[in-house]
Amino acid sequence: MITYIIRRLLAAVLLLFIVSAAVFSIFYLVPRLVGATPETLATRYVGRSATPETVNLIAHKLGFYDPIWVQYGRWVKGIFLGSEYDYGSGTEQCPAPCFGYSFITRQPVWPDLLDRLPVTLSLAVGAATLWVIFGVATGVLSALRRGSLLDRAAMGVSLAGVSMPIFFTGLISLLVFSYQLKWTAAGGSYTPFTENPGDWFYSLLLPWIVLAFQFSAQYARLTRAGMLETLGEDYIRTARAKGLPERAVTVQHGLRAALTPLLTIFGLDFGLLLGGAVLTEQVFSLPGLGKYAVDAITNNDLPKVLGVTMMAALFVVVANLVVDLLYAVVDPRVRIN
Amino acid sequence: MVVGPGTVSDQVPVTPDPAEGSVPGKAIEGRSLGRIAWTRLKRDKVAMSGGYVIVFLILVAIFAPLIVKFLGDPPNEFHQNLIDTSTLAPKGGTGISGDHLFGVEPQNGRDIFSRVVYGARISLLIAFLATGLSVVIGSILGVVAGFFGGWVDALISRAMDVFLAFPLLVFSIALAGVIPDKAFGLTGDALRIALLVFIIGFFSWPYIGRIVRGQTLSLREREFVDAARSLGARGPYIIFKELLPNLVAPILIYATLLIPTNILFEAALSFLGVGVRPPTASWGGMLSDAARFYTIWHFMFFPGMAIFITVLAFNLFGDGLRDALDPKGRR
Amino acid sequence: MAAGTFLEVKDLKISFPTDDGLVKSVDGLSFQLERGKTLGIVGESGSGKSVTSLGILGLHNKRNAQVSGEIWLDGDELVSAGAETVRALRGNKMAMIFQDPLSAMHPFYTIGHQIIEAYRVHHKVSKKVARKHAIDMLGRVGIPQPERRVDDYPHQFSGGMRQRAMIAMALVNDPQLLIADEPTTALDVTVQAQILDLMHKLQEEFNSALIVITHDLGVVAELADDVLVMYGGRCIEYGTARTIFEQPEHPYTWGLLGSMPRIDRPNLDRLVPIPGLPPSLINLPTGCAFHPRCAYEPRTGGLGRSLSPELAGSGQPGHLVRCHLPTDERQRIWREDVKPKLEAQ
Amino acid sequence: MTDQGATAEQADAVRLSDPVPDDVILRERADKGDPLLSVKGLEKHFPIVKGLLRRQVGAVRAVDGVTFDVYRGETLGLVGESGCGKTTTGRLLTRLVEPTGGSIDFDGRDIAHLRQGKLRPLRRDMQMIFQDPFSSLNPRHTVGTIVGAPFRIQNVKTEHGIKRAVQDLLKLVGLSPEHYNRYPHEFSGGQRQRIGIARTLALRPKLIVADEPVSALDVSIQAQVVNLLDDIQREFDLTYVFIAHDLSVVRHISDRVAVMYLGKVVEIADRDDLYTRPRHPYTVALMSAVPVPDPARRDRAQRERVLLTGDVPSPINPPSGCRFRTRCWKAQEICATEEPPLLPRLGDAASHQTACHFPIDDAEEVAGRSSRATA
Amino acid sequence: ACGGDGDDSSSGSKAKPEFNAAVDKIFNPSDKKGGTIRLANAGDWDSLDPGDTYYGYSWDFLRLYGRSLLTFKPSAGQDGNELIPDLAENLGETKDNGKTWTYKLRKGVKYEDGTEVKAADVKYAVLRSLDKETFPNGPDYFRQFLNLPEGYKGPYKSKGVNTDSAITTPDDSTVVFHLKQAFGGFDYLAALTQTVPVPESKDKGANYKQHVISTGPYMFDQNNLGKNFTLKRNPNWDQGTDPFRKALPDAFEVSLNVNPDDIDNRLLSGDLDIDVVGTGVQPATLGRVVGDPTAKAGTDNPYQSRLWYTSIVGTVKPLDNIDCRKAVLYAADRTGYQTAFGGPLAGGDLASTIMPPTIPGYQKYDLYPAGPDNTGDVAKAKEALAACGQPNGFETNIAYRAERPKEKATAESLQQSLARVGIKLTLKPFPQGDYFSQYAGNPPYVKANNIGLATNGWGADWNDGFGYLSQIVDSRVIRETGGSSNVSVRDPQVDKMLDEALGLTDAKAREAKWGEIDRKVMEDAFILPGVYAKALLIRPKKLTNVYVNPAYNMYDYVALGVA
Ligand SMILES: Nc1ncnc2c1ncn2[C@@H]1O[C@H](COP(=O)(O)OP(=O)(O)OP(=O)(O)O)[C@@H](O)[C@H]1O
Ligand SMILES: Nc1ncnc2c1ncn2[C@@H]1O[C@H](COP(=O)(O)OP(=O)(O)OP(=O)(O)O)[C@@H](O)[C@H]1O
Ligand SMILES: [Mg+2]
Ligand SMILES: [Mg+2]
Ligand code: NI
Repeated sequence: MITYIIRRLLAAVLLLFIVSAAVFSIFYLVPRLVGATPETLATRYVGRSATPETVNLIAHKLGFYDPIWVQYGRWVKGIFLGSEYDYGSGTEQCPAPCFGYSFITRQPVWPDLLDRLPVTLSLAVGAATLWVIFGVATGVLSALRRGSLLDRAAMGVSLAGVSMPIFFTGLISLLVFSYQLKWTAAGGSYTPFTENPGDWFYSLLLPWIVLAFQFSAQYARLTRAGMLETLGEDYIRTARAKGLPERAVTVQHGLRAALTPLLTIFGLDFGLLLGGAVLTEQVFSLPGLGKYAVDAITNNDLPKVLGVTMMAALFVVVANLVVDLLYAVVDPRVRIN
Repeated sequence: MVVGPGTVSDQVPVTPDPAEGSVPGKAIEGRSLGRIAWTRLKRDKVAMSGGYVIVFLILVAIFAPLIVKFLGDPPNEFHQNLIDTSTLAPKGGTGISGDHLFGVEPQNGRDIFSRVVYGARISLLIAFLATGLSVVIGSILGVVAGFFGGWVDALISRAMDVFLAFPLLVFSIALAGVIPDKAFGLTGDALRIALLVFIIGFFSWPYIGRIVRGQTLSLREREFVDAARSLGARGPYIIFKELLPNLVAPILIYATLLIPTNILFEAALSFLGVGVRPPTASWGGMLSDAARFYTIWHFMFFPGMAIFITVLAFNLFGDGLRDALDPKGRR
Repeated sequence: MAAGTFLEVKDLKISFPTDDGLVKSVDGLSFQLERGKTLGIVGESGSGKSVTSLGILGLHNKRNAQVSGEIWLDGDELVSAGAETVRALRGNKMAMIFQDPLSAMHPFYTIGHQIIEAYRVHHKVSKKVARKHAIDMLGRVGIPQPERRVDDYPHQFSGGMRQRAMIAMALVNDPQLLIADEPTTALDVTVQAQILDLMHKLQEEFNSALIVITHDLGVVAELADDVLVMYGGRCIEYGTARTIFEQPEHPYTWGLLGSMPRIDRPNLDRLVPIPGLPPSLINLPTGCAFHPRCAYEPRTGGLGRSLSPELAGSGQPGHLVRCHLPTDERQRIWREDVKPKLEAQ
Repeated sequence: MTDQGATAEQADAVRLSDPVPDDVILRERADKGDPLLSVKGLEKHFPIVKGLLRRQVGAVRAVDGVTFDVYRGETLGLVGESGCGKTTTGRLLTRLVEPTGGSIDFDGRDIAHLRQGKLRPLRRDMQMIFQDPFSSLNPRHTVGTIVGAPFRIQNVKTEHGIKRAVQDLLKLVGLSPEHYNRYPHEFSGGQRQRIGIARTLALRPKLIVADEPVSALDVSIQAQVVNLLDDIQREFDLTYVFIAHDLSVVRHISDRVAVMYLGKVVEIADRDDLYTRPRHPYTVALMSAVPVPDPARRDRAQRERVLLTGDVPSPINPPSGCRFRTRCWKAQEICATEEPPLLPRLGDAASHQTACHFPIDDAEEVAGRSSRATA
Repeated sequence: ACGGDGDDSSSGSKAKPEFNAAVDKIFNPSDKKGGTIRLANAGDWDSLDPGDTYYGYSWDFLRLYGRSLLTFKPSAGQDGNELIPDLAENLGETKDNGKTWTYKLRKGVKYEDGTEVKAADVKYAVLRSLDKETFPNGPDYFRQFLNLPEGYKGPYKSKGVNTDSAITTPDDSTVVFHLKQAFGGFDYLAALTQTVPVPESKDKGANYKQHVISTGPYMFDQNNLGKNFTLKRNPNWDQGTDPFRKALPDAFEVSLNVNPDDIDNRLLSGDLDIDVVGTGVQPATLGRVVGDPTAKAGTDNPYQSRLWYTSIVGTVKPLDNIDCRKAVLYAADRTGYQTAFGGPLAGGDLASTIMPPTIPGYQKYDLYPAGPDNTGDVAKAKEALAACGQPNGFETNIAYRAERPKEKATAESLQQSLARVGIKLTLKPFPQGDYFSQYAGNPPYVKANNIGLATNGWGADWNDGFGYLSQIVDSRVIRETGGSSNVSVRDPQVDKMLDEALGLTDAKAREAKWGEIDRKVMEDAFILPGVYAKALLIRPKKLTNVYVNPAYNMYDYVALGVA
């Protein structure tokens, strides 16, 4: 088990390393391949009244004159050892997980990421709670009442749910619930939980529902399929043959087994979501990691982009790791091997 | 009943095959699994209606110029006379009329109907090509990984992990952003489409790859592969003649189910502003424009519904196809 | 209801509507069983053995199975009884052992949990008491160190132990009727011998009625008092084990015996198989379901093709045969034609 | 058990394990002609990798030193419990897997480590019938394609074209030539097995390795297929290695039978010899475990049965010495330390070889014995 | 946070809301103190550091916590463009026709920590703003005009370098600027936030923006960069030293990076007071505001001192031919242009000159009349095309900033209108961040990629011909490496005229000269004017003393009070 965990951890680190190298080279290499010079890169970050000399200085300061591996090495070093930043009248220490300084705001990226994380976390956790409850419940009911009106209605709605782009449902729901009916908060009015839990809840309600709607739909379908499959298993028949009440059969025996494969999918979904619910955050203007990423990209703010992509990849990797370990907890067959 | 030894006639089946059902005698031509699946699919009303919608959409995409000629205006043509310039909204709210079935866009008064129709071209083209690309990459790498196993498999599987760990959307936006205006001898829409196809296709292959790999792994253990091998068949023969025919069904299913995902993906990229370039109409792009005018409902409604119906149709059809082709449904 | 009869099945019909047509898996099956007795049901794959057993336990899904007829268990009619009534009897008064113990046990729960669960559905006792009972039961079915193994998961058991555990689970409530559906098919012969031995002992100990379903005539011969031969969802021959093996009267039963190579006899030059294939349960052949494969069909004078024979008494008391051939002719064919061939050197 | 008892049994063993004179062996060999297939010390160890560096920490000793000959025109039955290495042996013989050690002389050539390219032409002479009639035929191919595949793969020209050849083969195995264009799923298990047999016959092989070809079939169908195998053997002068766990079927079809236990052959003998005078305790137990379809013998059989307890040990860590000793009621110290060689025992035919320190005497009363654990 | 609204009698209900009620006049005047003003910014502040900010709104707002030497008069109507002394006692004094400028500081002005402001702090503030590596955002006029030592890089890198050749502080309350050349408009530079004093001991370089030491009536309370900040009263600010700041509210709350539609909604519902950027409502809001008379009465619609235009690049064939450029000017649909920018209210007025009407020197004329309905003069355009030798039109590309929907709409509109005469435009969106550096403002790129047209826009740094024109019509600001705002105007004659204008100390003469330059550039047909930008501002309902300050073209943030 321990070696298994270690191996998975090493693999995860390697994976992050590859992801970072790939992201890095795409951002640093592609523009250069297309003919950008350190100066033209720097002109993005010099303000509106820069002289060529300033451009030079900035390019230098941002390290654009160094070869790519030096730049990458510096970046990696910053993460592990921290780095120093010259703010003009002195230097500032950026402690260990230092993802560099924004090219534009000249602020360290890491605190920014930490700052955005709660937003995305709130969004993801809330939505996940909703979709797991609704999705699984719908899926189970549908499976148990297979072929009934309820089943068909639920599956119809679910299929519609997975077929609708989130930015469409988001826009429509904003229009209807927040603009027309004024039931929910308008976009962009996020309030941190620590500030006012009520407002926090109110501001996230619509994003939660919209995000959860889409995922519920997917989970309802998956749960239903999983339930139908497990309900056809021999051990379900055994449970019935033992005289277990139907509820115990479906919940303790059926659902338990049906949900296990869902765990993997949930892990991946949740991990991806933590890395930034880009579209949802964009539509509802939530200042989370996804919006941060989009803004960073729009502004060509490479350290931010790198930071946020690494964060996202980290979440996926960690989520997968957790899922694998959880799997071992849930499924004894995995545990033993 | 006893039949003398030495002859082989005591085994000749007398009764009609149960599998053949009630049509004895006939049926010299065997019914392939594909044919059976097709019959089953034809019986699935829902899936077939999805299929009809898909065919309809493809026709719409192909004949967009013709349709627009009769039912609309050129997709990029302005109708500012239909716009209230101080509010930018279409006069009368939506501008829906006989000339403009879905109304006109605010601000410039372009015909939403014809833009939705033209948008189908972009959506379908990109989705199909991207799906094709990922199917090709995914199938090849999946089969290779599954068949050869060992370090080849390890390498490809890790590559899939890397791709799956990528924050895909973020990454695509970023990639679409740094790609220049002219490359690979392409410019304009052609380049954008190629780029989107590449990004979408290149990043969604692991999904197919995983499935194909898994299927290959299980197929590889099937005895008919051993049988071929014991006849002296080489690797390529086994891959192409023995394995691939069995992979067609899962590949087809997941390709059909990947298309709607890719449509959504393309729409998302366009929505985030890295899709095809304006004024070329795309559904995601229209929604992104509509977001600025979110109080004007019809602007977001029609392209949104177009995406919804298209994706739904593909999902319905894909589900039906899976039910029809899934080996589990067979017995 | 005959005295001493514990289970009586009357004209049981079970069918499944499918896309291709109505599958008549069991078509008018009747038999009786007393406590302490063992009934063996044999037949080829697809002849409706499992469907029958599941039917008795009421395990068919109401939505896709049509069940009619009567099943009397110790005075209760089960087909018309409510689901809850039948459930209360399941696992308590009647229990079942399935063929593949690995897939028949929940992979996520320990063996102990699954046995305790079975016990506690029908006995309001604490978990602790139930656990003791489960350990006790595991010991009785011959699992070494039951206190330790009780917390193992099914996949940690070997095939034979799993089947033992399965039996323990079935017997935990002292059921008076035990149905074993191919209890040893998945096992090796040496393990099969252990399990058969165990079942034999346990039946003597519990004095329950036992139904053994199998397609292995050897297993039937080993365990059963009475034997029911099924073909195409119907009983075609019924009698004591001795009758069935020593004086079988149905051509199908002859065919089964002829198809079997035997370890206890020197080599036959050739086996005597039944030609053709088992019938489709959707379109049973008209007349006698067995007639397309029957070598003696011409001797029925066309009756075999047109008329379905009744299950009728034969020479021995309690021996029932579904065949158009007259009893004495059947007996003659067996004596003169078939039996010598089977025993020929 | 007293020391004396032990010596007495040892005395038995000494007698039984006396070597059979060489001339007897040679004479018997000559009777049978030279073997078509000769396997010596065949081994297959599947590595088990573990840990961070995926180092090999052990091996599944699926086949662990198997030696036997198969003579032209005969059927060698291979029986044993699940997991004892029958399938692996079969796959080694047809070189679907490469042996870890040992030699396989086929028709005068050692094919044990031949490369696939060199092996390809030899494959015509050596075919395999598989167990599972559902997975051994490619569901996407028509019967014609399946049965015609050997011709295409081996590039064999047929006189009247492949189609004719295939149809002839179909007729041969009792299928209608009209089935040419049908798909496997349209056939029942028995018919599929016939298709598989037709495929193996296409290239007129000398040796057919049949891995449990009838285990998945119903008795009535099983008999059809067994008869078919019998017939084609006669017609084409085939040599069979017939793998099965059903001792009755093996008894019916084989000329000689080898009994395997945990990757080793524990006893090999002519059929009747084996079934009437089994020497190895395992063989005895195995045979007595088979239920007999004769209710009259029921009570007697139950009394006579030798019940083994416990399960087959893991092939990863097989017991030292004699592998059967953990379940054997006759086991003594020597069994744990010394591996008994597979040899003809005095009083047996030279072809009857047993790997046991304490083979069972003709006179020995084994009935009612049970292994030590229950005793 | 906004607490008790207090007595309703003094609230804004007194003043009658009407359209443009706060343009040219003060709406709802009051002297009531207290309350909090809530502002929001759809984006991020470029910087809160006075030495590093270049947005009009930021300059407007900065006066709450910083006092530059001079400032614009907080006043509605035209005199809002007038400079008045703030930290200084008087306007700049020059004895040598504009080469040296002397400012005397007011006595008793203190930082938030109670220390007194010294002349050296002003000098230090200006000098540090020259370090472009640390402060890239701010304007660069001081480097351009001050007589700095060769290679001077600011006080961090050029430590100890004597800078007396540029700025001297003869005593603690006198600052003297020494210029390279005479510059009559130096007072405008003295009004830049770069002259807001920075105490050297508290300077933290790029991190100073985290806590700017206040000299104004308010100081930073909390500052979460990129998210929000609050200002509270500065106890060391003395009304006695500050004749014009009323400092009515107790606090300011500013949220950053807020969804623009949400800002509008909250402004309309009164949950928010001011959109600090002051560029007006979003298109989605437009219909709601304009269509509803009461809502419209709650808005103001001032000019922005900004022109949205399209550069016509003469280095790209066939636009090197003036007639082809004229064809573009004639063919363009001006109304379409206007609609693209949001129509007459949110977009602005149809433009025909380069300088907007708010810049002194503006003259109304139209060299290329676009027909009666202003949708372009197709006939004239065709004539021009014929003269250019391209009677069937030609193909070229139009660049715009991908993130700006209005520019996208403009490009689409031009594509439509120019197509009428056969000029085929292909749209080329480019990322805003690289727009000038790599694409539209990068001459080699423009030439290589046939970027014939580029959407563009320019607002004055201050309302003066120099502040407006110098960056967009002077061909000498064009850099081959890219980055200049001037994309198309290359006329040596114009350059000469600019130099002439600079030398003129007489304001009237100078203004006339700007007008001439404007006309000359139009004659060259290098610029297709689009709209004189206007903003539709939602007037804060609960605030007092609301008026549009013409210097910033938005509400005057120092004057506001809470009703
Ligand atoms: N749920 C069902 N729906 C449709 N057909 C069914 C269903 N269950 C069983 N059948 C059919 O009923 C017939 C009898 O099945 P059953 O399982 O009883 O056979 P069996 O005698 O137990 O065979 P085996 O020896 O293979 O276990 C088969 O043809 C089977 O296909
Ligand atoms: N590819 C493999 N890798 C690892 N172990 C294997 C592999 N193939 C077989 N084994 C192991 O080798 C042993 C012998 O397997 P084999 O399949 O030869 O047994 P068998 O006698 O054919 O059994 P059965 O009667 O179940 O078919 C088993 O323990 C099996 O788990
Ligand atoms: Mg069954
Ligand atoms: Mg095997
Ligand atoms: Ni472990």
